[in-house]
Amino acid sequence: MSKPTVGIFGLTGCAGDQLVILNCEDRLLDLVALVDIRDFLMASSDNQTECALDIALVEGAVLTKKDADALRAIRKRAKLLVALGSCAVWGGIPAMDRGMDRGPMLEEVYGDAGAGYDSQAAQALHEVVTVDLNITGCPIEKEHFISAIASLLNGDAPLYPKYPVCTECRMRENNCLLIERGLPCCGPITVAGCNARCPELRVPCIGCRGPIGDANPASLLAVMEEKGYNREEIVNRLRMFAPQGAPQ
Amino acid sequence: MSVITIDHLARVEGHGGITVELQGDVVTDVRFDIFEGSRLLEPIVKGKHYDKIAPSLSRICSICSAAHTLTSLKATENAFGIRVSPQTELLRELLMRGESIESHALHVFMLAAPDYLNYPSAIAMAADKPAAVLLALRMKKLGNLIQETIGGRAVHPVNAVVGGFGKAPSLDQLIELRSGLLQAQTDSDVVIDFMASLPAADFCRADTTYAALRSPNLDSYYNGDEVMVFAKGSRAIVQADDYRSLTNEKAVPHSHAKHSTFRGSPFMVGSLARLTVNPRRLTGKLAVAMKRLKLVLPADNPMDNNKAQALELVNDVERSLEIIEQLLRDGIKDERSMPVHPRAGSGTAITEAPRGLLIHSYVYDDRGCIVSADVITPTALNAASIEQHMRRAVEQCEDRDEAVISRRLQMIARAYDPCISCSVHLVRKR
Amino acid sequence: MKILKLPKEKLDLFASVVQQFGELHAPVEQDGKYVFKRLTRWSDARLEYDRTILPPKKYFLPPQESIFRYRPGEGFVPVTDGLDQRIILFGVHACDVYAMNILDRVFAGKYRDPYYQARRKNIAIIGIDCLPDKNCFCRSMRADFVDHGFDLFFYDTGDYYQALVGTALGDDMVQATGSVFEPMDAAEIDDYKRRSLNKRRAFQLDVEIRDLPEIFEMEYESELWDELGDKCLSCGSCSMVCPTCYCYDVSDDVELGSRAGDRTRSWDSCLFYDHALVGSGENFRGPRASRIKFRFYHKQRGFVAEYGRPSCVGCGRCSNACPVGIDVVQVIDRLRRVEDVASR
Amino acid sequence: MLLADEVASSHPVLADNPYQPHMARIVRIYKMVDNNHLFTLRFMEDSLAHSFRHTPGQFIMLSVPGAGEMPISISSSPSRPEVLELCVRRVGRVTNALYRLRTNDVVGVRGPYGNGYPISEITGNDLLLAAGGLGMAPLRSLLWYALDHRDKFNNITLMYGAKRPEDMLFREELTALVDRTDINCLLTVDADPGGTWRNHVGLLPGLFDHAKIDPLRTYAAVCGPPVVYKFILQRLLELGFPKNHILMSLERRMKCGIGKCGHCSIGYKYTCLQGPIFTYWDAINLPEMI
Ligand SMILES: Cc1cc2nc3c(=O)[nH]c(=O)nc-3n(C[C@H](O)[C@H](O)[C@H](O)COP(=O)(O)OP(=O)(O)OC[C@H]3O[C@@H](n4cnc5c(N)ncnc54)[C@H](O)[C@@H]3O)c2cc1C
Ligand code: SF4
Ligand code: SF4
Ligand code: SF4
Repeated sequence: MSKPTVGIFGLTGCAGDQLVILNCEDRLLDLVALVDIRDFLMASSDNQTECALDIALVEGAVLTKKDADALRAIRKRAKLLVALGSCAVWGGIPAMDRGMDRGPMLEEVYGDAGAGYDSQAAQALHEVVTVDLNITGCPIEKEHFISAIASLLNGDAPLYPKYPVCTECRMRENNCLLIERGLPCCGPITVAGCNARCPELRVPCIGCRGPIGDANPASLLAVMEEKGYNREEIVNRLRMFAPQGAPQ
Repeated sequence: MSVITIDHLARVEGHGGITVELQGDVVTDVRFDIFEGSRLLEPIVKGKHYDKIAPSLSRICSICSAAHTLTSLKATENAFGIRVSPQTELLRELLMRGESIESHALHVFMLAAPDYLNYPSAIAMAADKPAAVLLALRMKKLGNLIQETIGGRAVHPVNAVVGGFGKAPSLDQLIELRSGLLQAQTDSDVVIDFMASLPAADFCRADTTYAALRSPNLDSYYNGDEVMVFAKGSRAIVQADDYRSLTNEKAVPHSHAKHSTFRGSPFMVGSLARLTVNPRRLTGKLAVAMKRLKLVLPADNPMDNNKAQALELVNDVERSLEIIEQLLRDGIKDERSMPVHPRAGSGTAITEAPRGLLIHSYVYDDRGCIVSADVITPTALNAASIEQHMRRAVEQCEDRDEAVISRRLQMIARAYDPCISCSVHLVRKR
Repeated sequence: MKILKLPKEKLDLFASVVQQFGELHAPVEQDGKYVFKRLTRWSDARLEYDRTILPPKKYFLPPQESIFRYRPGEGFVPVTDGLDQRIILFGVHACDVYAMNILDRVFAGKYRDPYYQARRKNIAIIGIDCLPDKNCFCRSMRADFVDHGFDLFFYDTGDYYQALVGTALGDDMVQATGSVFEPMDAAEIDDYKRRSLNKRRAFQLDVEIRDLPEIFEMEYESELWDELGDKCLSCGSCSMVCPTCYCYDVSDDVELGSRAGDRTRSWDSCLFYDHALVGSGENFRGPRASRIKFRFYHKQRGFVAEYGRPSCVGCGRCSNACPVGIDVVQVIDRLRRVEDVASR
Repeated sequence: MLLADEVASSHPVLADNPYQPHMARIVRIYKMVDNNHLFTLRFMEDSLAHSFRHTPGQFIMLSVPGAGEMPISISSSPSRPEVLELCVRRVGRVTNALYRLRTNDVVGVRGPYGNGYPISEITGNDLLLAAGGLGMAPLRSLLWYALDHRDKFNNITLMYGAKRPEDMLFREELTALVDRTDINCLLTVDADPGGTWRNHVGLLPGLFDHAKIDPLRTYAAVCGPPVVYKFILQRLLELGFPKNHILMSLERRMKCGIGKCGHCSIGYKYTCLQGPIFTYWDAINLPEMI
């Protein structure tokens, strides 16, 4: 059987998810032996930019027309399109204030030149093309990437937890920051998979993996308000990585 | 008129290209184009609470995410007048070193080296030179282990917070790091061997101005607030609060980034600049290594930045070991981060990210929300210098062969280890 | 049952001797809360703790455990790592012992769970009596006292511990310590009774559980469930920290480039959206209200039909661990209140 | 080759591991209906192939290596042992993985689990089998059991409805029963756009008009999607069926099949232990049952 062809792409983002791929130090050589990486601009200067791909892994959000065009072109080439990272899955940090008027913001950063820039509000990949699989996280977890490839090679969709960070946090037997210290932890509505990384370190979760499908942000918001946080501050916090992470 | 274009620069972080215009033999224009989308993170963080600033601005760039995080924290702490504990200072420095090890190992071996040896990628190189790639992966992994242990994650650290750390590493974790670093010490020679074995890259000679953080102690990536600008025959000091004199406003229409010069001349930041400004550590083992690499400071060849990174890789391992020894000597404490009392005011911090000077400067209101944020990244500072060096390279290329020029330009761009996502964040208009 | 006494100053001696029977684990402090942990030194043990974040169930049914390893050509190889490790859990409260006795029944029966049973065999339990705090209602749940399920059980009676010897292993531990355990006399029996009475009086919570199953049936449509549904975050915390919640999920993964992989089971919760979701897309407990109702229903009513008593032991952990303050005792009280029924 | 499950059976701790899947070979894959294939399995251990017995209505836990484990009803009758027939609909991760397997590939099987139909109670009575869609899968075991032990039962009636003729499971086999006199086999489709169907057309409950049923001496085994339950139950109750003569087969999420994992509990019963066959009386006493 021939090896599946793979392309790894970055739209607008911090390249963190591609870096996570390169950070799979122990598995990297196994990985490149199992798949045929045809297009990976961040790691190679010899890329086939037109060929059909079995798997396209796309990081970053859509922030320019150029991004959108590139994404559509990737979609056309790919049998299976995988969104890598919270930017690609949810919009991520750049989508935090998606409702805001970009004109003045561009001018503030770039001056008069800003007006001419190709720039639009951050969108997740699924808002532009059909996405077959989401691997969330900011950045994604190494293990999730490896298990995704392992499952995809067998033809299966990988399994990721659907429950919130709290569940993992409790499994790790952490002291609850929200209850014991009144800190604004987003664990109850954020999808698990990071093994409660932040609360384990006594740092409240800021929701970098995006919301669980079944989130109840209204109730969390009410609790945080009771603890004395102001509403705007909490809403900001709940939607840091995903525009749909907080009630309006 | 002829034009040489490189549409999409490979093996760098982010999206950029190169355009050279020639009128006969005369180079009329050299452009390092950046077309990475603007995420407008500085305006986005406006009005946001101080505890969200570092995690948001860390996302400017993954490879320098620890540097962005720590610089951001330092700026906020400066604004609020917080002094962190000595243990925190040490741990932060260690985190920066971890990031530097990861970043340099990735860049030197996997992004830059393939150019010298004519491979399209490290993956292709691995087939013939597995040892070099395995060495790179080992070093990278060590750098990541340091970041995971201290920062809680290899990319976008979570453990570093305003006032300190969520949780200090345990004794066992430090001991594990030490044993990894001791192992890496034995790899140091191999790093230098490999670097020394690469064919010379000598196609761009230029007098270069360098800028780096002047370190109060031996050399530090994290401490200090003075920048030294070093040119042949002149030295200038810029204080942190006066950082804008490094970043004069220059709108560049072809790019989402803007260019910086100091007193009218472009300058280079990064490993080479750091060694030039802080040569005190280049003794013993490092001096020997430097000789083997035939590196003379101040250098007039931007490609020497790759050599400087290799030297820093060796130095980072040494320095990390020193830090761990000191932490073990002092006894690692499970301390909490400093209490935070927001107040209105401004704070600026300068550090050395793997690629060079990184500046974060904030103004806060009395609730601890950002009024304005300003981030100056190394690649943005380097942009003018990159163009200048590319111009020299074209001028110094005798046969004007397009393929040769194109290859050299790419090598120069990569030698700067540009981080294009970073560069999109530039000074605000004044 | 043998009942002996151990002078308090001999406890250290006992603790050091008992380590020959296995690795010693006990509650230790973690930022003001307690967790069962392997002791590096005996002085870390905190025997006067309120409750641990996770109950001892984590030792018998770990949060995540690999149960098989699949190898093509070989089939499913059971994973036995750690199953025969000998551990001594020192300082388990009565309610937690009771909870283990309940789990014993779930993991026994026609299909014995061999992983659980192996650990149950190899992990010794030394119980310790405690005084209730404001969240304890184990007495209401009849779990403030246990007569089996431990190897030894200590009652703190001031100057000495009364020790109930529950098993042959417990007796071996006593013997191994030499003659420091002494027989009890009549006065000391009175000490015990006094302490027992004091404990009874110390309870601040009281829940009536008789006819609770019937009340649950009658209040099946109470609007209380919708109220709770609006509040609940489905974070699963209550299930994780509950000493008798045993729901688990099973998943298979594969190794890179192979069909080999692990079959892992991990804790699950009936509060998760997909707990009762089936392949056809039907979800039998879709709305959050019906999931939270199920949790109470199953504990306080379903279990009674199955095993003759509620599975709740009144340890108070779930009320403590709920970020939005849903509290079992209040829920039961609400259901029992007369005006509630009238107002509907 | 020594299989892990044989080795494991001698392990002191895990000798009696109820979670141990036994490896079985796929001997035949029959593409009955799109995404509803019939898989025939045989245990690799001969002794197990000979000794495995189940009651109609019981299920097994089927492992597709690397993908997962799931409950599947046994569609074959215990009166025809040595192989297991499973009718599996492709819906998700594990079923998809199963569909990628070919004959001679191996899967894992453990069981049988569940209560099965109360055969001794039904014996001597009439039997009505009513199924819609995939509901035929568990009923088929009972159907062939009854036909193979014809003397144990009085009148046997089968009512089965599918959307279109091509959606009907076991179509050849069942249409062949239509002409038999020892069973009243009533088959219907909601619609027959192709015009090839020679049996009834119309909704499933309409078949009651063609059956002679004595509610007091009949046991009705019903299986299908929720709509089927709704309408059939209504008819049966109208006819005056005693509530404990109506037998339903339920689907729930299951991770263990043996009453541990908690997923399949309904109120205070475990579908995998006290079910999956429940009477209508159970149903009205258990919340959220249907
Ligand atoms: C006693 C019993 C007998 C059965 N007999 C048969 C039989 O004979 N034949 C048969 O084909 N089936 C039978 N089933 C059903 C069968 O077990 C399921 O169809 C099977 O488990 C589906 O597994 P899967 O991994 O392929 O699907 P899954 O991947 O689990 O999911 C299938 C679909 O369910 C939904 N879903 C599942 N999990 C989630 C989730 N976590 N979040 C969101 N959506 C989700 C989705 O819509 C998904 O497409 C029986 C079930 C029981 C309980
Ligand atoms: S998801 Fe996070 S790691 Fe990935 S690109 Fe976006 S900011 Fe970077
Ligand atoms: S600390 Fe955060 S993640 Fe952990 S249990 Fe509390 S709310 Fe949930
Ligand atoms: S705890 Fe929250 S913020 Fe931290 S890594 Fe996990 S999801 Fe991200």
